[in-house]
Amino acid sequence: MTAASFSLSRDDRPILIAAVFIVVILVAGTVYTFARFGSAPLLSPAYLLQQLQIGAFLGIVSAGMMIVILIAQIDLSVPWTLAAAAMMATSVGGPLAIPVGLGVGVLVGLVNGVGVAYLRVPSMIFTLGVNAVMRGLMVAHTGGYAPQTGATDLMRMLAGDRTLGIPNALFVWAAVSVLVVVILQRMSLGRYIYAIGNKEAAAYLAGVNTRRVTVVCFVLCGLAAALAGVLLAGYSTKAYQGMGDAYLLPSIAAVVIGGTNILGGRGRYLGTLIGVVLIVLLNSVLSIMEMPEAGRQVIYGLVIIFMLLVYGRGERVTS
Amino acid sequence: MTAASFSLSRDDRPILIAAVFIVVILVAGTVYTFARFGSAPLLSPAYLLQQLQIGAFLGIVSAGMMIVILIAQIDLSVPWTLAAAAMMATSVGGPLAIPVGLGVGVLVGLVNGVGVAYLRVPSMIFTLGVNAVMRGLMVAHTGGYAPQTGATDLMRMLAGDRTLGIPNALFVWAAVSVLVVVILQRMSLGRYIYAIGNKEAAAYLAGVNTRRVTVVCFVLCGLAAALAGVLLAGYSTKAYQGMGDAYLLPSIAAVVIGGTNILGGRGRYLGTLIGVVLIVLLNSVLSIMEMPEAGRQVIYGLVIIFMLLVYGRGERVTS
Amino acid sequence: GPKVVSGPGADPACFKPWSSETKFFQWPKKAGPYRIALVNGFVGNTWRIQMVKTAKAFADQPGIKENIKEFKVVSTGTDVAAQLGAMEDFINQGFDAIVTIAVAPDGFDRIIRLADKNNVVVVPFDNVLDTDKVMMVNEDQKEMGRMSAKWLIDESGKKSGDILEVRGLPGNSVDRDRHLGFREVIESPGNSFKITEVVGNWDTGTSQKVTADALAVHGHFDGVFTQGGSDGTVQALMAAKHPFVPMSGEGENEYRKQIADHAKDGLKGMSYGQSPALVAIATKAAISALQGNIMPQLISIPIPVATYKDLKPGTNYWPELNANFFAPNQFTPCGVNFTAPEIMSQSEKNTQ
Amino acid sequence: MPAADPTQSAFLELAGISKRYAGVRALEGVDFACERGKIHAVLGENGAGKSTLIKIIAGVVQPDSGRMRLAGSEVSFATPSAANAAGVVCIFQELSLMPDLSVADNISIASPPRRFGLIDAKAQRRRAEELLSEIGCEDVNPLRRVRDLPLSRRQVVEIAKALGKRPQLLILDEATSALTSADVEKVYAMLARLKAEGVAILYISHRMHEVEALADRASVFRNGRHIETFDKGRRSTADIIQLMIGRDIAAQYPPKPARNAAKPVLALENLCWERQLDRISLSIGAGEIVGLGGLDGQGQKSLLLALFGVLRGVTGRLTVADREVRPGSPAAAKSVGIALVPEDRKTEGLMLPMSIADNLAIASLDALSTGPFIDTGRERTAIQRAIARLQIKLDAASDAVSTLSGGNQQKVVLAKWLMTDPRIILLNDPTRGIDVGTKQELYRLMRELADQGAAILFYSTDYDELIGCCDRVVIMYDGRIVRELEGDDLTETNIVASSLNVDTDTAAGAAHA
Ligand SMILES: Nc1ncnc2c1ncn2[C@@H]1O[C@H](COP(=O)(O)OP(=O)(O)OP(=O)(O)O)[C@@H](O)[C@H]1O
Ligand SMILES: Nc1ncnc2c1ncn2[C@@H]1O[C@H](COP(=O)(O)OP(=O)(O)OP(=O)(O)O)[C@@H](O)[C@H]1O
Ligand SMILES: [Mg+2]
Ligand SMILES: [Mg+2]
Repeated sequence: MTAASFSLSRDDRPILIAAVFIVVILVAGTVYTFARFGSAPLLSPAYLLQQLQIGAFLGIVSAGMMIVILIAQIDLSVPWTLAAAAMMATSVGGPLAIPVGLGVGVLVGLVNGVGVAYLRVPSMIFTLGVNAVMRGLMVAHTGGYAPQTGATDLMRMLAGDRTLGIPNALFVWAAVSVLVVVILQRMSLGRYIYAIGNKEAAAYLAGVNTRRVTVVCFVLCGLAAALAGVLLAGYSTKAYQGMGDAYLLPSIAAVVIGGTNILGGRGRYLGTLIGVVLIVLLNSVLSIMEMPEAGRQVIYGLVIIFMLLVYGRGERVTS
Repeated sequence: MTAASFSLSRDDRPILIAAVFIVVILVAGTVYTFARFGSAPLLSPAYLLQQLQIGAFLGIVSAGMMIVILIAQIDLSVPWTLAAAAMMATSVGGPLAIPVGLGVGVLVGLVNGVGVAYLRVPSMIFTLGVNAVMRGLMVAHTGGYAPQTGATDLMRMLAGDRTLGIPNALFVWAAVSVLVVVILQRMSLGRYIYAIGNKEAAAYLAGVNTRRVTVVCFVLCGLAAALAGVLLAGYSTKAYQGMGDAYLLPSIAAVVIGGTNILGGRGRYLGTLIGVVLIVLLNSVLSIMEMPEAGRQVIYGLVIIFMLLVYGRGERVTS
Repeated sequence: GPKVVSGPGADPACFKPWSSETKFFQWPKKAGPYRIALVNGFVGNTWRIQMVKTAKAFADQPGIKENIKEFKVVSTGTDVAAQLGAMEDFINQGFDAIVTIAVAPDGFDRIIRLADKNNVVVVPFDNVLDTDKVMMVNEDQKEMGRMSAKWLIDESGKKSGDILEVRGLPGNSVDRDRHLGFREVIESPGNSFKITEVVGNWDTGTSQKVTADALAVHGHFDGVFTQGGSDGTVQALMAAKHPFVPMSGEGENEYRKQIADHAKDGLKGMSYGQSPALVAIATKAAISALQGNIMPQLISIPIPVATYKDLKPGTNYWPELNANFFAPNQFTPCGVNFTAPEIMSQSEKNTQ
Repeated sequence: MPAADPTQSAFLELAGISKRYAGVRALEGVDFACERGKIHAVLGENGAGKSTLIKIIAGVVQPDSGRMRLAGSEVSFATPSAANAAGVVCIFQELSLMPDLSVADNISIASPPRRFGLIDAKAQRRRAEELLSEIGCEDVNPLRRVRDLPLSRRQVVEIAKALGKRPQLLILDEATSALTSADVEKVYAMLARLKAEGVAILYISHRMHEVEALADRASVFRNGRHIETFDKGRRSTADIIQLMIGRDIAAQYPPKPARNAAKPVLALENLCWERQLDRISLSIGAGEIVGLGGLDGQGQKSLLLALFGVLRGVTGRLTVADREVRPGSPAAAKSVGIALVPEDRKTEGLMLPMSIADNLAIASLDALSTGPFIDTGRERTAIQRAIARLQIKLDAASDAVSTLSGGNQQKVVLAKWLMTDPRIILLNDPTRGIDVGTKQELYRLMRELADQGAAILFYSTDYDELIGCCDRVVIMYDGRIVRELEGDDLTETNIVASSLNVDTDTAAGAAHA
């Protein structure tokens, strides 16, 4: 059947655990707010919608990151792809803003993909280098200042406004999610992605154009980061330096917490979705509980390690 | 005969290229200073010794990082291991300062090693989590401002003073280097390290206690980071937050530029040494040339990518 | 939201308008005591930790305490969306004022509109916003650069020579403004200084490294202007056995100790500072606004400066204290005057 | 051969194909042709160039020179998919399945059935079922993950995948090396069908009896050169072996010595592990070679791994030389004198990029070290002795072990363990994919080790080998030992019968059905 569902138990366990953990977070937070303020704001639709809206940016980045992780690569250029897309979109402005922003993502993805697939530089290093280069170019482009022009109305509308009470950003996230699910489960591209992540050489011998698929994956990841950047600029009404920095590690964490194997080849998109929600909620509840920053760091680290411990057991060298 | 020398041409090429590049950097810098100031300070022993002194901290971190990369793992907890060691050393003070600082490194290494080897969490994620936890703990610990944060005299002496005109830090670096070379080339531990990096399953089935070796490698890496932290505190006369942040990526870059395979199993220590010198010189010369930060980022990224391009050619999927 | 009114504002010695063009705001008067929140972003460095402690110490001081019913501190990290979310949360909870260090100079329009709708006073300080719709508190970064340049010129008594400028974090507006102010004066007509510029990232180790580099190449400087990480710059001078020269740098306690120790050897140092105690003024401004006073839209805080001539142990530096402490904490006109022990007795934790 | 008949003319023709790898001549001026409706065996010892030849045909590597014609027109394939498009389908020597994808996904990986442009999962599953039943292996569940299948089933999937591409030219490069004889029969039947449909088939195997049973003609390669092509029945097996390795092989198997009741070196009592090992009791004496037989996946490999300390949660008693032991890791097993030659030498036996010397020494470094330091002098001597003892053919011990041929790689794995002086040697199908010459050397070596007092437990999928080599064979079925065969009872019929866990007469019928 589908690549993702061939072994329910194994791929579903992390998702289930993460889902349970989300409930634990909500319950703990609610118990806390109830004890302290006598109210349960965490369970209100308004709060949850707002969390999801914030989660949309991370969710879109994570969707792209997941695709790259599935082929056993990584894209560390996400922070400045995101920022560059936002900066170029706002500085171009007008109806071309969004296409130009997304174009930046495609371009960076192409460079990454060619570097990794054709020049065979390890992605961890190559994308790190690309990130540094992008950062330099953007600092040069903006002259050290944040670009002076703001987000277009369309960008603001997509990221900040609501339709029927639901944040538009959520619709964008949903569209991206549907696209990713279709790619992974219903298109040969998805099959190739899993195949390459499993065993690149075997996929090559099976007639898969592994290099082209690798490039496509990086382009998709760059595109996702760029889309997140454009939206984030819309949400904040401006682009600014360092706007992508807060998305790299959480996106990797979300993918991994969602049960995708960091070594590629295994993972379901639903898991990534749940991983994103988990991370956003965890952050928010810790902040509501007025957990000191120190404790937050510790808890954040421990949660990730703990989740992986629970998933990781039983994988042996000689499997 | 030794693991490191089984294929001279292949392992030596990156080292040679990096060495040539160092010369290129020095020549370019000298041409620049000569044209601008009419002098060639870059070639003076004083300048070179000073660069090596600064390079010693990065060099020690990289030595540890290399060992972990050789077994196909990574240690992203280096920044806060370094900072924590420095902070604990300075806050304990007295004759116990250095042992306590190094003890922190051993402890973090043990935690990392156990997490990766016994609990089988991917090192990229586990050490990232440990880094977050360490950071939280240190913010909590130093947030109270209680501890004395000044370095002890011994620390200052080791890091800042000179003996016979040669910075003491260089002697420490040299000692670390000799130790690493002996481990990698003359001890069974070194052979096991290369074996695990090449094929963990095969090493395990050959009766190598792969988990213990993995733990030892992480301990060595933690120890190296801690030593660098203690020295850096001595050099700056104090410990401070974020003092380790500038060492993570450059140490990985130095190891990789030195020809060590980021996927493990292959690489010579000499390469790492040269990689460190290259990075330190590149940084210094770009700073001397008053290259704007933007250009520096771009060049830095391009150099790393370029070096890897030159090495990486010819490795095929279906080799 | 606030009405735009004409000045002068309340307590002009403390709440000094940025310039003659600065607008004045007035909010409807609310009865105290107030619920106030501090929404910090990043918390990973000493300055921020000290800032949080200072905020708590201030909220605890007599004269302020009475006006505050609840004082909450939250640090949201470097994600703008998270910071906006936290602020929205406080507005919805019915807080009266929010004091904040913005993660980014933009993106707060929506929150400001929301705050105005609910008559919540939002006071960004330190990293201010690119907008004039909100009351803000800051020190004049350009002025710090100008002061530093004047100091170097006056102390060296020369109109030419070699100057080392150690810059801060690239791309940051504080770094940019200090740099521009410095260049404005040092390169003004009549001067012919040769300036070498290196990037120290506001970090002790980096400043030390790049200064050492510059010294190795250029040999000698007649004056040094350094941003954060000043003690590293001095370290490098001492390590290179460079004679002490006039110097201007940040407000780190360690740097002030160095000046005090080596002033007699020629370290004619000046120490200016972006004080973590800005938070106290911002809080005070919020209270004042809630009380219905007329307030300047952009408040300029006098820059706390100490030089080798007026350093006094226990007053503007603390020899026995932590090297990472930021010494300048006095704004006498505002009645804000912290001693180190007061600040350090607080925890940096988010409040309960 | 009447070359004029158009239906009989060559389908694939190679002329003057040469390929060099850094100093090695893999193929040298090879002329080769094969026809539709024929099974054409390609024979040669390890490293003769067989795989290189078929990789060239399949578009995986490009020849340095030479031309290739397919169905009369000149072709050259840049990638495996280009070859597939032209009807050239290859089952490679190294399995090319994705372990985490399902059987159905794997079978349709290159071009899954689609509806509205999207993959049709139902159709894909049906397709997998059809293809599997074409080979007669309906027992493989198309939704199972390949990772969970035993090697023999994976080869079945690999074959189904190739079939699914509807080949004009089907190449099997040692594609049956792990199949059990029951499956082999099914594959024969399928190949016969394809042949009847006019498909050209190239068949590479080191199992001479398979070649005899299947091939219509055969080509022998040696040292990258095409030596001779001949039709079925024109050459005896001995002739063929002579052509392949350039010398005669007198007797395939060394003589078995008379058995005397030796004291058991290894004894197991009621060994259990999860659901795969069920109360195994067995003892092996010094100097004894005990075969482990049965269908693939009946717990034989688990048994070897359990003895070697790899598996967690093994219960029961294990004694080595009268001392009870409980190895918890290969390191612990090694320390009581147990050695294991694992199933897959490329991933479990060797660190391929490391030198031959490093691979040889890795298991005995403790013994070759003084304190933590390696005694390089002693190490060198030990390595040279091991190389000499097993007659490993190499240029220099410092070459990467990946440069050796399969057989020599296998010898390295064995030599590595012999350097530790083991009392008990566990062998997991050690002759898979190894040419007859090398096989014979291994058999001789096993006997020699036994004569020197080692106890050997030898798992093999090749019945011939079990019969020829072993003093005793125990047959496993569903995690249990169901039968022990010895002396005159050690016959193919008995092995097959016990493997299927039926009595002898029924099996005799089944085997010839
Ligand atoms: N990728 C390669 N790099 C270098 N040399 C190679 C490579 N592949 C094959 N060779 C060389 O080509 C020769 C022929 O190899 P080939 O794989 O064709 O042998 P084979 O007949 O298939 O052997 P086996 O029976 O072991 O499968 C080998 O001896 C080897 O030296
Ligand atoms: N990367 C390589 N470098 C050099 N020689 C190689 C390389 N890869 C394969 N070979 C050569 O190819 C030959 C056979 O390769 P192949 O991988 O087909 O053998 P194998 O699978 O180990 O052999 P067997 O038939 O015994 O299974 C070997 O002789 C080996 O020397
Ligand atoms: Mg072959
Ligand atoms: Mg072979």
